[in-house]
Amino acid sequence: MNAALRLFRHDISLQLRNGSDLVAPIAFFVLATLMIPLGVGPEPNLLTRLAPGMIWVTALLATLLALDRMFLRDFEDGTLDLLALAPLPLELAVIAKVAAHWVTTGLPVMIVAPLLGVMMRLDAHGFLALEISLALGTPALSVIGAFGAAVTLGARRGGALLAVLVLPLYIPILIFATSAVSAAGEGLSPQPHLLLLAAFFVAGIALVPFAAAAALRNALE
Amino acid sequence: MNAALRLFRHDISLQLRNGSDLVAPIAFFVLATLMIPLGVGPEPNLLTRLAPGMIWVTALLATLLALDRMFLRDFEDGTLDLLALAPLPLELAVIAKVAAHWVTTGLPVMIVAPLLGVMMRLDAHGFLALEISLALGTPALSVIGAFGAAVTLGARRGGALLAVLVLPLYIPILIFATSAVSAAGEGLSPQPHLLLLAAFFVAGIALVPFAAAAALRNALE
Amino acid sequence: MTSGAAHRFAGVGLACRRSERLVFAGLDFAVEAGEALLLTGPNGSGKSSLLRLLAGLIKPYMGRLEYDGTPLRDDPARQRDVVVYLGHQDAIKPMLTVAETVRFWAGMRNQAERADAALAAMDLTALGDLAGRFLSSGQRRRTALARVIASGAPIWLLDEPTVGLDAQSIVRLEAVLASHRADGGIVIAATHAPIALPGAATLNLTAYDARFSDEADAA
Amino acid sequence: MTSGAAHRFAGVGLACRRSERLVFAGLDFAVEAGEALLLTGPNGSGKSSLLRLLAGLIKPYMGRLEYDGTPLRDDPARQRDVVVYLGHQDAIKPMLTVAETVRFWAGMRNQAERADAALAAMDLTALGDLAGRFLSSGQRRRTALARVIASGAPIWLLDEPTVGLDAQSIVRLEAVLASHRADGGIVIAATHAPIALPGAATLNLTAYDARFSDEADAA
Amino acid sequence: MTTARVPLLHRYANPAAFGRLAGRIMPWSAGATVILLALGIYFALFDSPPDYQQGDSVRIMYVHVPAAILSELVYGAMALAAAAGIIWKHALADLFVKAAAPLGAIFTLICLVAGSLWGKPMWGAWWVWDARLTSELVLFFLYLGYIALVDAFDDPQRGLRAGSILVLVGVVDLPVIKFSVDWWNTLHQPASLITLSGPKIYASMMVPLTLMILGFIAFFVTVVILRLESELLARRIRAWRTAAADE
Ligand code: HEM
Ligand SMILES: Nc1ncnc2c1ncn2[C@@H]1O[C@H](COP(=O)(O)OP(=O)(O)OP(=O)(O)O)[C@@H](O)[C@H]1O
Ligand SMILES: Nc1ncnc2c1ncn2[C@@H]1O[C@H](COP(=O)(O)OP(=O)(O)OP(=O)(O)O)[C@@H](O)[C@H]1O
Ligand SMILES: [Mg+2]
Ligand SMILES: [Mg+2]
Repeated sequence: MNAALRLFRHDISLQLRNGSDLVAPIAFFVLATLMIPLGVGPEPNLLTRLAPGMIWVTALLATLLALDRMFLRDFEDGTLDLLALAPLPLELAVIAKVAAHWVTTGLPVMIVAPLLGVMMRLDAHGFLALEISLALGTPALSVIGAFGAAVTLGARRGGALLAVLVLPLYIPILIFATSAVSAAGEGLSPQPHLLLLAAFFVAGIALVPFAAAAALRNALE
Repeated sequence: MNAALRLFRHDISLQLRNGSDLVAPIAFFVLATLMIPLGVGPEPNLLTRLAPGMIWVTALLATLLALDRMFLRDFEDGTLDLLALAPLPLELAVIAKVAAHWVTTGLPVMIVAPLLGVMMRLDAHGFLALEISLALGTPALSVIGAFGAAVTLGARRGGALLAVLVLPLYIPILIFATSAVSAAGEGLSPQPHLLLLAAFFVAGIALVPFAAAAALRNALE
Repeated sequence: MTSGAAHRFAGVGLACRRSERLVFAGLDFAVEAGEALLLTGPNGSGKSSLLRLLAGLIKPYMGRLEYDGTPLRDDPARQRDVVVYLGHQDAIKPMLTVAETVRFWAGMRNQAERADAALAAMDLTALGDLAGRFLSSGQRRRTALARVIASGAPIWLLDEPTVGLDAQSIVRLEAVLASHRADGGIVIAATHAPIALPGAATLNLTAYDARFSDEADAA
Repeated sequence: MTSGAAHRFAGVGLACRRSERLVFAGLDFAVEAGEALLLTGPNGSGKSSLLRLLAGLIKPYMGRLEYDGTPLRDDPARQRDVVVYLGHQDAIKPMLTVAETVRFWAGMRNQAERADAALAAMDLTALGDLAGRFLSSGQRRRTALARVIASGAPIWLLDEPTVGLDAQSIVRLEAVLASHRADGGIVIAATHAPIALPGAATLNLTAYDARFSDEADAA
Repeated sequence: MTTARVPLLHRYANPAAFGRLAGRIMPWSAGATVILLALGIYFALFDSPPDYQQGDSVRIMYVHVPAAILSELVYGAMALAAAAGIIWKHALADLFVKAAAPLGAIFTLICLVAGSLWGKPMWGAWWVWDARLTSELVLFFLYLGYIALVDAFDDPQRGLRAGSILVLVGVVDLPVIKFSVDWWNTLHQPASLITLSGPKIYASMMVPLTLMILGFIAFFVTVVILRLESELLARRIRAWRTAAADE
């Protein structure tokens, strides 16, 4: 456990040597979301309808952007060998890495999401649902993505696998999350969607690390 | 020149072989576009209005995905040293890599775009403009992205930082392209916008490779 | 677990497969506390493969590993505790300093306090604050060796430890290996370059060269 | 350009800066066709830095490089043509086979026809279809060396060429270097391991150690 | 073993000379800043007419416009310096770019904030996706991008060079800002100050505006000199540290 915490801190410090390193991820979400009004025009009520989906798409993009770095660099420079041989179980190592990945992608999204919401004229009732859905959804994205990243390491046709295994898992998350936010926006209860999301979250955190660790061991053979 | 072609073929075959770089952008592009009807509902005329902008925004975000891989791997395994020392000018090498990147991101986007256009109820007059704008715009995205990838080599937070540097430079492309498509959709002539886009395209292809090459040399020093 | 005293590390009828290729088969070895084993053989004979197998990165295709007579397959955690591995790659992060790197890996094994001594042993104290990106090849290798020294594990598996080291560093390394063995540690190293491992047994991989035969494949 | 016949490669008052560290200064050297230069010095003394500078990857902080008396700064294309570089890294792509790798780099210099001979020279013909991912460290290094041999460039810059090579391959390499020099080629190599370069001059980097001075900063 | 000593900024502009020059400029620029801004603010607040249609909210202009113009001037200066740094390897030029960037970012931010404060009464919205506003926002992100890029490198040299290249590429945004109002029909005011046909606004507004602009410039000069000097100091300390570490 202790070792897992060390790994977590280590991974974070690799990404954020000093505070200014957080400027980049946060600025990224703002910019990425800025593209939408630029593309479709600034009509408020239109943006309001788009807001949930687009904020979520940006979150997904952010996750994907940092993903392949999660294991690929470690795989190529030999660090993964050492992690597999470290006293902590590889499953824990995966969780630590996922946590670090989330802190440097999912968390910044959550922090700026309200701001983006304002820029995108998100309905006032939507904000709470948005934050909850992000809190539940982005970790799920990270952990599922970790599995994808691990699988693509070993397999020669990794890309195809990625599409077949990982994307189908992303779609429901995006759907539940956005419908939760839109529902809240229209004054309906987001709860059912959020519960489904929560289920995904729990299942993901509980099961995926084992699959990911197995994939990593296979890649190291 | 001959050497540049070799490099181009070489890069393409590398990307085709491990797939993942290939699948991710397309998958994201389709996924992101699918999210939109979800958010705004299926109303045809609304979708029609959104179509050009959303297709372009998602295409633009999709190109970000494969960007940082454009030079990073080569940088870390020593290939970039050899490219910098190869008889062909580094600027040409950059162009070759940009071309390879475009073939594996921009081109597929061009191919699926009409499909999405249909799904998004894009106005019939819009398709030609859409394809032309993509044909002119996506290469510009790739070349500017190449610059971003080159200038962030050896920097921390590569992924997000790269996006932050590149997105502002993407904005003009996005604006010209979308206004071209919507103009066509509304029966106006997209020509003026397309001409601006073409100008951007030419300027980009002509000038940016020098900046990118300079950045690469700086990273190798 | 962290004490230097190793007892007996042995392999019985080991065979190793890399993808479709059988690298070696029918390999037996045994190393007692304080002993050293030198792996030799031409390129591609399977030295690195054997070391990865001993480390637990590759599962034996046939045969088994034993530590004090108990098979390690049943107890991978034990294997991770007693074994430390130095591969061809140094696992140096460009943005981490030498000291940070060694401390991190020592910390992962709760041996943080050993880090400084290990740095000194490889003459890295002065370079402690240099970022990995700025290290010369020998400095990188020495950092990786410091990581091994700091691990406190009894069994050291070293894949070409002397690569890139200058003469002085090699002497230092040999001293460290000697003292590790004096403490009852075990050293198993693969190398082409001559390295002083007094009284070390040598295992030439060419003797265990093997191929899949079609029948065996079908059987 | 592709002919093996090099004439005179020299450096005058060279100084090299890596970030804010001055690695060496006031370094002069000259190598004639058929000669060899051996770079020595402890880890971090600047051998790799010098080789990167000679290759043109690092601009000299002071001083200049000359080829046949003409400064190379004015003519980088010339430098790229006459020089081939082997670094610490092998630039092997996991997806590409040995043959594909060597052919590609030879092709980049319009020397595709030399590839097969180069593969043979490093005894890689049998491994030609093996993907980079599957190569042992020595096999990787030999592939990188084959790339150099196939380049047809007159000046070879080799950074620790023998790393990971087995005894037999080292002998092969030495033969290749000898014949390259016999054809009027130039070899400049940095190494800690002994390598037979008959009649090679040695350049010890420790002699050119240098530092940025602080007070001069204010002057 | 003898260790050669080589000056750090050899063949580069020599810092001592810069120090002397800076010493001479400093007092004047500092003084000018105080006086000009004091006068400017006085005129802006008390001795200039409210606009016949905008009322007192027009006074925002005296912050907004100078900030806007400075945001462009500073970037232009940075671009020139970046070019000098890349072509002539002029160390001070690279440092100037780094020293100026945060100031440019601040001016841009002031322009944006003051602008949107002004926009609320004028256009009934804090923000509109108008060409000029967008391009100014892009400028802001270019500044941020430069700052983030430069200190994302462990090797200061490399960071400065990378940053300079970025600044040069970003120059395309300047003409867009300047001429956006002419190219696209925007909500935003067209040029009325700096036009071929000369200024188009009342002298009573012109005076405080000019004072403020000059005041902002003096302020910029002062702070940039300070930042440059501290940069040089930091560099000397680093050099001294590395040297010490190597002994
Ligand atoms: C966030 C919102 C705004 C931004 C980003 C912005 C940006 C700019 C910029 C970049 C300039 C300098 C143009 C040049 O150098 O020629 C400028 C000038 C100016 N702005 Fe704004 N502006 C904003 C809002 C406003 C508003 C609401 C008004 C008043 C209705 C306004 C009035 C002016 C005027 C009068 C000038 C001087 C025009 C000239 O002489 O060129 N701006 N603004
Ligand atoms: N991941 C792999 N998949 C399939 N075959 C592999 C893999 N790695 C290595 N091989 C093959 O296994 C054989 C043994 O490789 P190994 O790295 O163990 O050799 P080695 O003795 O360490 O050689 P060297 O002295 O060059 O390091 C080689 O022929 C190599 O081609
Ligand atoms: N990119 C870099 N930035 C700053 N300093 C560097 C960089 N690369 C190397 N150095 C420093 O320059 C010095 C010389 O490095 P170099 O790699 O040339 O040494 P070397 O002689 O090749 O050592 P080795 O024998 O270990 O390969 C070292 O002290 C190293 O710390
Ligand atoms: Mg090996
Ligand atoms: Mg070296």
